[in-house]
Amino acid sequence: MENFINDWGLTVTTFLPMVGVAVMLLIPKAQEELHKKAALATSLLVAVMGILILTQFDFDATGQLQFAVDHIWIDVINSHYAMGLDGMSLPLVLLTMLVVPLCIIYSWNHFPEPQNPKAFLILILVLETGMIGTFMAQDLVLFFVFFEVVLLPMFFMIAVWGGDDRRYASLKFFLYTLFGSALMLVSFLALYFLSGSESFVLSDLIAAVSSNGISRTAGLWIFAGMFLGFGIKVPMFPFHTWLPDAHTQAPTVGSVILAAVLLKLGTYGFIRIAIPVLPEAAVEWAPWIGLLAVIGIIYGALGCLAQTDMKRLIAFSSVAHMGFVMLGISTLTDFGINAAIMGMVAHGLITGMLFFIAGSVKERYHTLDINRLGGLLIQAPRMGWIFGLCVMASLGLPGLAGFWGEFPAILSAYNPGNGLPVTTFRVFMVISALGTVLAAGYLLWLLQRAAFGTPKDEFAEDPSITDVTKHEWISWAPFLALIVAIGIYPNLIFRVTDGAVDASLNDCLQVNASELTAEQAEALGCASIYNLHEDHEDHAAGE
Amino acid sequence: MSVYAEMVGLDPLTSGEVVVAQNIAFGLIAVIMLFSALRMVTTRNVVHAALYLVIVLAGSAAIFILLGAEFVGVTQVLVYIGAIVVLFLFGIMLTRGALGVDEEEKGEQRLMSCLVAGLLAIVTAGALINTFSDAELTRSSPSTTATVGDSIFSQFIIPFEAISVLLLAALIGAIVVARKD
Amino acid sequence: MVTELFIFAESASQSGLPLGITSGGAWLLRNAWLIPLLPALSFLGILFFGKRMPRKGAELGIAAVGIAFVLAVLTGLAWLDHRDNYHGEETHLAVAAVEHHGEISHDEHHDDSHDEHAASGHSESGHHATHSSLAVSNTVTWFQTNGVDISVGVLVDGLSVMMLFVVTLVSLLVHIYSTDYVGGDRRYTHYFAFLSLFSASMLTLVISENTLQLLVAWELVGVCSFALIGHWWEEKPNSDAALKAFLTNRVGDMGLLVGVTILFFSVGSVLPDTFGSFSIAATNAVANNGLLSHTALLVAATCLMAAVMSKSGQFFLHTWLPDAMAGPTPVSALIHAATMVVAGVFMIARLYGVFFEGLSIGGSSINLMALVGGITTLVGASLAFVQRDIKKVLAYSTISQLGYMVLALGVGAWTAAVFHLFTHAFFKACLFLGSGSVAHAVHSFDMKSDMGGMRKAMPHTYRTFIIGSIALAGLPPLAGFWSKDEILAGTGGWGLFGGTGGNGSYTLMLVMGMITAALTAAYMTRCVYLTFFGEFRGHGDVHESGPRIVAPLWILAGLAIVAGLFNLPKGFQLVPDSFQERFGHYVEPVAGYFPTISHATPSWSLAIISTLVVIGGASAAWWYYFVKVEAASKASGKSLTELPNGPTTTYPLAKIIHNILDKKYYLDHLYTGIIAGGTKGPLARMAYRFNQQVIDGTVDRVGETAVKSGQFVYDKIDQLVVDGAVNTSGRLSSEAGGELRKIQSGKVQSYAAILFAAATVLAGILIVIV
Amino acid sequence: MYLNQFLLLSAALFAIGVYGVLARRNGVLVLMSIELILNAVNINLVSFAAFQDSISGEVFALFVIAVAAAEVGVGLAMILLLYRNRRNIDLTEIDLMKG
Repeated sequence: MENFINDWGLTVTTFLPMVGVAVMLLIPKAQEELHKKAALATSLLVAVMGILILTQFDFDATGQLQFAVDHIWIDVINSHYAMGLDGMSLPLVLLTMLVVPLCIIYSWNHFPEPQNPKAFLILILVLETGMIGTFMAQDLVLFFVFFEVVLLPMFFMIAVWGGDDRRYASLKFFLYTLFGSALMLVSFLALYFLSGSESFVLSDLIAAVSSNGISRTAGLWIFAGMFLGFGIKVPMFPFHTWLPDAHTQAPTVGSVILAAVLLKLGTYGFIRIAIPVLPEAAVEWAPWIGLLAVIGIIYGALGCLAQTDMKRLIAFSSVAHMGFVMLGISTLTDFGINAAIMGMVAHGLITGMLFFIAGSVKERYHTLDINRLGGLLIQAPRMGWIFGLCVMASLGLPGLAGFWGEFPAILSAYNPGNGLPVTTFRVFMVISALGTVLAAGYLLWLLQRAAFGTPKDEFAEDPSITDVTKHEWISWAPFLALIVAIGIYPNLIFRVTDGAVDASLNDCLQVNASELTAEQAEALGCASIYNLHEDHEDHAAGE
Repeated sequence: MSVYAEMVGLDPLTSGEVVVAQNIAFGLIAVIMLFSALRMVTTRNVVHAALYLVIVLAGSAAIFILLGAEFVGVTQVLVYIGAIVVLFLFGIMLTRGALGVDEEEKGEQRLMSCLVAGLLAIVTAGALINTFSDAELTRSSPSTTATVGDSIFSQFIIPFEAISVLLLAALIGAIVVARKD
Repeated sequence: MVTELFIFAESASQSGLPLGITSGGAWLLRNAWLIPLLPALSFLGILFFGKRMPRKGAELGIAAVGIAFVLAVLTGLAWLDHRDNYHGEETHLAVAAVEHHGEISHDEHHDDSHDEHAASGHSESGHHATHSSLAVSNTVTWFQTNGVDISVGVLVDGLSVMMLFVVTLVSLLVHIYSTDYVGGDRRYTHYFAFLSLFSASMLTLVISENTLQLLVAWELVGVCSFALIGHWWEEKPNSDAALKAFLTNRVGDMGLLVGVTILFFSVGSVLPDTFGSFSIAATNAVANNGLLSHTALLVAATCLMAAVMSKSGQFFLHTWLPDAMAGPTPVSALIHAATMVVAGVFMIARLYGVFFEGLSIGGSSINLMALVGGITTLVGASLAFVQRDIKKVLAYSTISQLGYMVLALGVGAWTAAVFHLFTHAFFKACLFLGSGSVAHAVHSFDMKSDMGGMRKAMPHTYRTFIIGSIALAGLPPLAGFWSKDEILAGTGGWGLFGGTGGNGSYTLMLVMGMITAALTAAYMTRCVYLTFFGEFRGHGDVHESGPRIVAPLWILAGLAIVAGLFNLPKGFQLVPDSFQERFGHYVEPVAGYFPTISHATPSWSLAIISTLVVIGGASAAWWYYFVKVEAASKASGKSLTELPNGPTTTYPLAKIIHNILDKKYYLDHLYTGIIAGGTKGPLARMAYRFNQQVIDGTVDRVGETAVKSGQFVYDKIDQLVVDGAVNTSGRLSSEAGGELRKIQSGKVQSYAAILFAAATVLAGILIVIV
Repeated sequence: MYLNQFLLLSAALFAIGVYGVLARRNGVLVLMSIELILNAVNINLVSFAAFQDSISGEVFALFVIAVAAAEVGVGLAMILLLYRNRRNIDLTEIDLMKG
């Protein structure tokens, strides 16, 4: 068993959903129950695989790739089938494995129009393969393939099962992401050719870049390409406009998967690929990433304040929250990136949960217009309290998961990584702290309008408005439990990620900026970062 | 121009004259090919276009021989000029009158196509000039039909089989599609 | 370019910074975390099983808080013993001086065993000289990131033990009181669940070992406050008030986030092998020893002050507190009078090293904290005059008293401030619960229209309310007198008969304190008159409340009488030495994490003068209400609210001049027209208007502006510019060939053209990059 | 001889072929242009074969010729079908894929 998991675990986990898809293709469309069971069984099997992997995972070596497989895949371009799992990807993989079966359970009895569970569930399973594969891939070509695999099912999910304006939204989503990934691919190729790497495997590329070097200009351009590719997915201001439309139009389950996992592909790309491979370009770009992140935080919050649609509001809040994640990443510190991963998991759980609730509210009230809602706590008290809990978690209340993504990110911005302008980041810190106030503002406002007060007349006597149903309980309970558990004991995540983040960060970024001397910088091979730091010295000296 | 070189008993690599001769030949063939190709895509008469195509194809057969790939050159003549162009002519005959002799090209479409093709040419040319600006052809000897045959039936046997199946499938497909019923 | 002291803990027994804490001590002290754990468990219990319990979960909450109270008392006793008799090993902090941009010089200095300890910033000492006043600290790792252990644990010293006692006691009494007061409420169970959660959070806050834990608990009490203020969320004003409270607090929390962050990294910069530390003891010790730059401390202290201003209702972030009275009265007593609102004061007291150094409390004659406290205390007291709502009177009074505490901390009178916190908790809780008792009987909080003459119908409430009022006003020998007097002495501004010493001469603060003392006495007199004297103006039959309400009132009233005796001033000749300054002895730390402050000496002259001031204020109000208004009311045969010359009438200048000529008693005018009327009329009104319109208005305006700018950003920028740019680019590209649809013309050739063009462009980009 | 002269010739033919594919409305002509493109590819393949002194390029050229033949067969069949059905082989009129 142990050997099996070691050698085949990741491959089986990744492609198990495809096996499920194959089985479902053979089942006639009319047998809906069977389809649901097959899809659920598949996703649960994947989750079981995840648990088996978890039991075999060596938590003392989170910094190393475990269960790694590395076979030659496409010989001509030196691309490998390289998969591996470390502390950075483990939380996100597990999150994916959790979200998918719960989504299937949630949609059990209410598939969005035009029904057709077979196609819908097949898309979800294909999505799962893509998402898990992206988090596990260690080869850039493989990563790109999985990254793109995710795109199509989501496009169809929005375009077929979406709301009234689904064509526009799905096309926007598709074009935006495709544009980004095209640039990303070009960057990958350029990186491969310019670094003279032996293969597309990540570790080879990192080694090649650090030993052969790469010209500053080329590094900047390549990073810019990746930045666009990942940044659109995140989404960072100003590439975020696809998000509110996609979220608003997508079916509930689509929104949940989009928020919980898909957005993380972008941030994951930053910490897995862009920063480790090109640390020096990252240092030069980081202030700009930080700036966009902070703008995103404030801008997302302001956008939220202007919304009247609940789902759109939650979508805008994603922009703000992912801003915190990106702020953490842009500090290029172990601390900040840990915070970012925590933020990703927390945002996945919390915003996913909020979209679930929005979906359930829509199902009961047939509207998400905040002005028409009200008194949810009276008509569906349990749902109201769950909503309240999620709102609190989302605004970063300590003791719930959201706080551990926000606060450490703010904290890390006080002392950004080596070579970054300290004063600038401290300004970012203060502004992002302001963002927490605004977050409380729009979220509580939403809570007040939707949950407090008394129900509006049009819904007061509506018998279809019921409290949380059994399927909803089953699919929500794990989310809620995790939100609380991570909030109380954040080490659940930090313990896993810390080693991996430490290992992935270039040594140059690890040393305290103010303590690096020219000789040390030379010895570590990071003279350029040191020089950058020298430029910023004036700022730092003022502190 | 290995056939020529062998005929006159010269070593193609050492003889400066041969190289000069080859270059002159290449220049002539290239000019003719480019002119014919341009005419082919611009002429209004479809039959003329097909004939221009014949010239281009023949030119490229000559280029192949110039490059020492005799078998490919011969195959080119046999298959393209012998079979494909005839097929085209039949096609033209059968569909004649659909657009008449002429077709009115839309200026807008032509402009766009020009832009794309021009851009493509510039990018490709730029890349080529950048990359292979001083690569010389140093073929030691022309390839023989025997080596080509060996290679096809040993190293490339599977692609060969695949091509065979493809041809069969295309044959049947063409019949199915074009059948009258 | 700061080169700090070079202190290396090569062998920890020899050097390092003494922190004043120990990991030893009595079991109860080391395990004080059990106290917050109990209400936390009861929160879960009530949440999941409360509705199925016979008493709807109230019994679980009371049991948990009751046991917690017993534990707190036992812990307190253990501390008394520990404080005098414990001689254990003191923890030392290894500090490395880091030269800015210098080499990481400590690398070669330590051996492996030290590294292990240094990772957490501490190193256990060997046999260092024992100290007799060591706080007990016990921590476990919470999480680690970047090799830094973030711990969670307890820091038990006199301050936290005192807070444990106060919180558990008031919480227990409020629990009992609530079973009657909110009995039959539709969210009875939720109410008790949140009371439990609040107790747990507040208790966690007071034993916090580090600033992060403090921050977590700080926000949690905030959210409990939010939930309890909005307890009756069906009515919009209630949920509005809850929102306002939460948001105002969030503004302050921003300061807390930033302040904690600054301290974390500042402390980290002087510790070897780690880049940050949240530890409160370490932060204070490092600050006390001058290892941190003054700028960093000043900025951190200022940021933290913002948090204090919001949480503890200091001017100008205080406006949420009166609104918060929308919650149930017991909640107001527990959260918005006795415990949560003093969290800010507690935090200052906890991180006093930072504030003392950062704001230069020891040296200057005026500083931010003292000024904020002073203004708040005046603003609160003056506003309390014009309220009709009895709870709002008490709310403004709370603001004023909190200002008193902050003022005291600002002038360096640490013990006095903490002692005032202690006494205030009892008498203010007593007053709030008393007002709740009255309101429970008349179903209203409006003093003018629904109360009056309640002393006959509600004798117990009346007596306890009077006791609480006297204690609040600060008349000897009740609790408020002693603590207030200490604060006034602590300002050091008293120059007669040798003065009082202290940390500087804060004369301005003394004056502010004096004025507030007079005002406090006056508005409480008004409040007592309107509530308990005169004719009953409400409706229905009024009865005394039940035993579950009266018993807590008497307990608190009893404490309001005797609490002051815990800290009789030094040199108070009427009692033996061993009874003097007991509170200060046990509560004030004498340890590495506490700054060296100079103590004021009590002054008989000051005490007498301040008492006279209080009596003056009280009698002025007494004269106006009990004599003037009463007579006028009797003469006209009308009730108080209908009097033409009622307390709500303003007194413009012309009218006053006319009155001086017309009326015979100059004193009359002095009291009514100028002192009472002037304060109560234009001045208070102006202050209130300022409060309501300028400050509150600003808050509203800011909110409105935020929404408007949000609207603007969304409509104009997001939808038009950013989104528009995207849409326009699509439109532009299509306009070359017609419309956007034309790209999807279905024509193979256009598709092919796009394909080729795209491939070419991408190839071109690739070529250019490579 | 330089490698580039062949490659450039091939590139030019390729571009001309692309122009033909994009600009011409006659289906047969489009097919012929595609042949041009394939031919350019062949020249490329054979040139590299000569450059690297390997046989693979030539073999591939042969394969391409075979595929081209198949493609023309099917393509012409489709055009005939179109012609029969619509009496017209103007590709610009065929927009069944219009979105």
